[in-house]
Amino acid sequence: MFPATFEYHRAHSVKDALALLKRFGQDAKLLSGGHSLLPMMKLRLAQPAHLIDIGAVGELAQIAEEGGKVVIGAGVTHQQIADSALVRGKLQALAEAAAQIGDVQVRNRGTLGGSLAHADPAADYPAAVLALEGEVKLEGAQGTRTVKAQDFFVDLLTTAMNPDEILRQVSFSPIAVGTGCAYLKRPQPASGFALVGVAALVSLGRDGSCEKVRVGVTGLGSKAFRAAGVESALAGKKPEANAIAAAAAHAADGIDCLSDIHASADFRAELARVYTRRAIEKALERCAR
Amino acid sequence: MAALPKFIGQPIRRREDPRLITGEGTYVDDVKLAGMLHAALMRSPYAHAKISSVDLSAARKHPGVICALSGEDLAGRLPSLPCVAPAQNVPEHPALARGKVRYVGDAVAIVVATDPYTARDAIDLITADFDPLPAVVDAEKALQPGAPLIHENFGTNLAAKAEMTPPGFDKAMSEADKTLKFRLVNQRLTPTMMEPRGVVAHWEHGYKQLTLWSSTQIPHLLRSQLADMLKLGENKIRVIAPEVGGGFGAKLNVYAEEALLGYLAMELDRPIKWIETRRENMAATTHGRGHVTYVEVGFKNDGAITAIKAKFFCDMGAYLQLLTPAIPSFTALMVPGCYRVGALAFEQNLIFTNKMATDAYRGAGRPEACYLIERTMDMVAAELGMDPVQVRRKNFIPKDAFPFTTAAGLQYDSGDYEGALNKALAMVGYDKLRTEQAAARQQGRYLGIGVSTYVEICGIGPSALLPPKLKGGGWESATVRVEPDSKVTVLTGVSPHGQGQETSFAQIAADALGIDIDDINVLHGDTAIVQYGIGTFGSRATALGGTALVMALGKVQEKMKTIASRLMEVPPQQLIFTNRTIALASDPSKSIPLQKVVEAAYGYKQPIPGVEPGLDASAFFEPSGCTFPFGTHIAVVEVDPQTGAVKFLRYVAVDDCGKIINPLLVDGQLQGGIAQGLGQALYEETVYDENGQLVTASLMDYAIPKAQMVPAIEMANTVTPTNLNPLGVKGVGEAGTIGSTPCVANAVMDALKPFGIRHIDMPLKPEKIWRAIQEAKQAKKG
Amino acid sequence: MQVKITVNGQPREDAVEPRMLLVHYLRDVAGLTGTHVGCETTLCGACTILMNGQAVKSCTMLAVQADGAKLTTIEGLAKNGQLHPLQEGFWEKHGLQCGFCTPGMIMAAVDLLSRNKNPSDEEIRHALEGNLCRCTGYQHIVEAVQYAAHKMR
Amino acid sequence: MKVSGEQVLSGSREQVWELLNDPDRLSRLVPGVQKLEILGPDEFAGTVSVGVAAVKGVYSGKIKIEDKRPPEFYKVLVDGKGAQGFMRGSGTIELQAKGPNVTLVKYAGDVQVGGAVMQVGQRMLESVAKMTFGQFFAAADAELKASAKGVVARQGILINFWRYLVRLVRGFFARS
Repeated sequence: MFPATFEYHRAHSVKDALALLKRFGQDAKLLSGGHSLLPMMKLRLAQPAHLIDIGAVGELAQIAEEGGKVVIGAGVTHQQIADSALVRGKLQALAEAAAQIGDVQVRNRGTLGGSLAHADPAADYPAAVLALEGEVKLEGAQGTRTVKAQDFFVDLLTTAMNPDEILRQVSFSPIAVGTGCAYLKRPQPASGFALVGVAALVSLGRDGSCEKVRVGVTGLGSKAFRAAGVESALAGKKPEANAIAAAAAHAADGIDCLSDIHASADFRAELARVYTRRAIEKALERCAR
Repeated sequence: MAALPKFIGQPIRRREDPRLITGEGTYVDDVKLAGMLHAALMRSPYAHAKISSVDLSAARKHPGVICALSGEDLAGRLPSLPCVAPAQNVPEHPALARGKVRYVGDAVAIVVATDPYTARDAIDLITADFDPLPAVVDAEKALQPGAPLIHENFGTNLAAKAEMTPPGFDKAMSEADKTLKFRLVNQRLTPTMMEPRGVVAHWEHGYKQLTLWSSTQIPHLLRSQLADMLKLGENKIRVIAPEVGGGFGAKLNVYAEEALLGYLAMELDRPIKWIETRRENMAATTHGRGHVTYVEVGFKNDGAITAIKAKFFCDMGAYLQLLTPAIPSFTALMVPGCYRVGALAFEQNLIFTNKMATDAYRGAGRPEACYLIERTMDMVAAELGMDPVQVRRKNFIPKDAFPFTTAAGLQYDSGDYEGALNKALAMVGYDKLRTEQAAARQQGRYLGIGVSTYVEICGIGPSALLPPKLKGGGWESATVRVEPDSKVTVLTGVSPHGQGQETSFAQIAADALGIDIDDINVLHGDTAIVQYGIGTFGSRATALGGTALVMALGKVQEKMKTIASRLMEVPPQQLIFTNRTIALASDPSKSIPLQKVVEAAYGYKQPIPGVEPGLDASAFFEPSGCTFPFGTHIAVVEVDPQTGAVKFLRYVAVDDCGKIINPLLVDGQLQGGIAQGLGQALYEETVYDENGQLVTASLMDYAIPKAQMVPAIEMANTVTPTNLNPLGVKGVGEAGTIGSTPCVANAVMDALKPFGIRHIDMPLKPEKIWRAIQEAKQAKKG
Repeated sequence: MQVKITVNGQPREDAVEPRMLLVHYLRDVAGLTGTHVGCETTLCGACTILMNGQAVKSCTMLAVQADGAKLTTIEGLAKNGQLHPLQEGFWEKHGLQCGFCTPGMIMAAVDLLSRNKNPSDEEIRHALEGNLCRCTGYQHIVEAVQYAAHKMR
Repeated sequence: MKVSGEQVLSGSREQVWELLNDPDRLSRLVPGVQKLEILGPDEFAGTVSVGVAAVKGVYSGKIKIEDKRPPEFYKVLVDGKGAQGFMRGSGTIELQAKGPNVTLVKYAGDVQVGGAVMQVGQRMLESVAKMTFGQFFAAADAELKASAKGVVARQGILINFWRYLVRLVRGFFARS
């Protein structure tokens, strides 16, 4: 309940923050909403020597449409995403994931960038960001680069970010006509984290078959992932119950599933299959042409 | 002035609330004293280990640290923590571990510093070396030969054993047409009151008096035990239970920190505060339940139970806290439930394990019994292909059989079990529901209807039933003081922490004295203000404390009538209290204002010669027996067979707690109790791994129900008064918890009936349900 | 480090250690003990306050993160001696027993009613998922929030 | 906590055995080793920083190797503690030659973890263990390959050793 001591630095711009990161290197952690980092600091599991507070960096806190893309700043809170008409209209699964994170107090403080950079294996966002094929823009001393969602999540609490980089924003192509998406989750009853969370995106072709299928799964393995087996099994098929179920059966293929007192590995895998099916069905319901 | 209403029976909003809804209540952590220091404890990360060394030097050198002590430093200076309940093997229980640690969370060292951050920093500077020993986690395995011993001096992990096989038992069992044997697990639970424990200790050197604020349910009993431990007169310790943020039995105890802070405040001559963190609360505040029971039940083909045999393995944890070994005895006594069970035999093994001690937790032994008998009823029904409701009706103790002595030897005061059942069945529309259930099953939907008809024991007395070492019996106390301005102060020996006696007791006093509820102030929880009392636990406060209040009010009334009769020149027995007056019963217009009587009593106007001045009275109520509230709960659930998830469709509760002082408070107690009970059925379980590591060590992993996990409860009452107290009240604090757990478990099992599933142990987590369904499907195929 | 924080309408300026949690600042520096600490893992909600009008858990913020913010705690909810409708609702409907979770519960409900004037029972239960209560079983809390919602419409 | 797995390394069984018995090289390859002292034959004292991202703890303790059967088997006993908890347990390493320059390493361990890490991090412990093994074997494989080419793989010669490792780890935990 009482964090260890640290030095506190307030950044007023991304440039500021990058300079501080450069100065303190591995000893520093970025603090945005603080809802991933502070809980660990209170338990003294994390004891960074320096905290760089980017909570007041306004340039990170925007949701905008730019060049046909929806661009969400790293500092945008979960609640802002859940409430945003733009996100709800064009990236429904992301809004649904945001709305199911923690509780309203957490959503009011926690940020998209903080959650993604933390890469908790049971976080909600990654599933949606994967299914919606978000692109993560990172800025470092060397300049900026863009990483595709499927390359961003590397392992447990590990992303493709370098220690001297800041997550600036995530951009998405808005879902097209004839496309539906959804995020469904089975929460762990105590923590509210996802035992399993599945985001699905389906586009129906003119012939009524599944033209494009994207499935992101969280909570199952040590990182969120795209369920490629599901995607390829359903792509090109008519969205009939049997085909969906057969495709969803691949949701946990090749995954070394997490196991804890709340759900063993094989139950998690089963939940992933069931929720994948249900998420696809929900996405299909929303495929208005 | 307008006529005053009667208050008893009315849903009066609570008089405690204005301070609590504005943030002005004072909990222990809100107590601030000049020069106050802060304590933190270093706790064992091992379940079982020898302590090789504890090096406090770095902690002591840390700026801001005032003192740091280990168990060895306290040897001979602070005696063992008390267990007042009898057991064959009561271990030494030092406030800080000496020689060995015996559970994860066992306190190893204490640090006192100028602020809590520094105290916490210093904990990280302590170097302790442990030599780990194999841990005993499973109570049944703890009795096997060769199991590691937790207290070597006993040569066994058995704390106590109790057996009872009455003559004629075997005959009763042999008369059964059928028998069933099964094993039930009543899992260990973490009470999880929202306010963790906390203590502030203040030694007033000049007065040689210790004041101790503690988040406790038993200020007086705590004072008595601390006086022993700290070698102070009971008149030199003042224990204050300020606002207490929930207890549920886990604050019915005497904890190491209370003794440690009292001791250190005296040693250091500085006030000290210690506030438990949530992780400490999960690890080092008593747990509840933790029984494994082997049940054998014999029954006739018509469902009549001829005999029940129950063999218990009760997990005590590593030490015996205040009442640890007493809790299972309530289970044994309540096994027959509301049924005419032909004969009952039991064996109880109370067993040490390398875990936190268990002790009272909402229901304290009775939920275990109720779960046992109510699951048994459903097992019998399933075996016979009968409706569970019919099996219950077959065995009920009939309404006209009270007082009734059960197979366990308890005398039940009153009851109408069929009445509550019928009301609940009508509310839920039972027959129609069964039809809907059958239709749903046709569509592959798994609806379950669960019934429990519970009875419990409250207001536990007479005093002979309680252990003498407790230094308090089964009675309760009250003082009524009519102040010179006619305002009334009530001092109660109970120690409410959410139950609302500041309101319900004011209702009782207002009606008795014919005054307004706002003219009454109910005080409690301060041993320097209130006469000795026992406290709030076991659903006893209103049945016992309320009765003591009625008695004290009676004494005050007598005196006031005496004075009034002299002033009015009428016989005292013709007088009544009404509308702030004392009036002639036959003609209330002939009256004297209460204030006139008070003035006379205090002698500042019209003193009455021969009447002792003053206007207060105390009373202690010793009950002649216990009360037995009861009811019927019905849950309707739907199980998702694909994921094992359980969804509530309905929850109906019909409860009978005797007469009701304040229906708002009764509903609140029941709703909260039901939520806790369904928490046990579906979500809660204290998990230690095979090495004795506490896995449910924070609210991240221990799931207490959240708002959306609890259904809206449809409530109703029946009223069957008790004649054991003048109020006719029975008690309601634990009823909801006791009734709801088996009700929900029975509902889930009923939903799973088409799969041929008879029983799954709690908590009924989705995975367990899903797995049972998979196994049942496999078995069918195989 | 120096922080300027407006608490219940009163601007304050205090020197705090960077590691001081906002809840400790409120309780120990500002002396407002109505905001409680019930857990360590951002789950119980007893420490909920409003920051710039939104419910936040003050145990999971550093005081320095609130620099420049406007905070409302339970002590600041009643105006001119007049209870907030939610406070009234909790009182009328017996929405509290031990009272420990109540300040946080009320503050979370303030956030809900600021977003949703006409919540269903289900929406209320969902909105309070970040606030644990062990006493009431939540039913009276739901009724309390409905009482306030009705009164505020 | 039980951990087990197997891993193919690019080296002969003898080379792998040698590597897995070389404290100098191990202290370089095991992630987070800050200090490794030789206390005696097959007995070491060390300080290791274990963790992922911001969650890190420094543990000091002893490592003992037993039941050695070169070049195919040994048992390792670990007993370490730090401010956030302790780790205690044992594991076995088994080597099987799968080709002239291919060795299969089978490992299995049963580790007891206690303290704060256990209390709040239990859901991630197994993954952390797997990751740590993954990182170690990635580094070991790089070392074996490099020594075959006659160069020493050290953190310094890689611009971003971390990212290199990560890529390798991903290879091991490849998800189709």
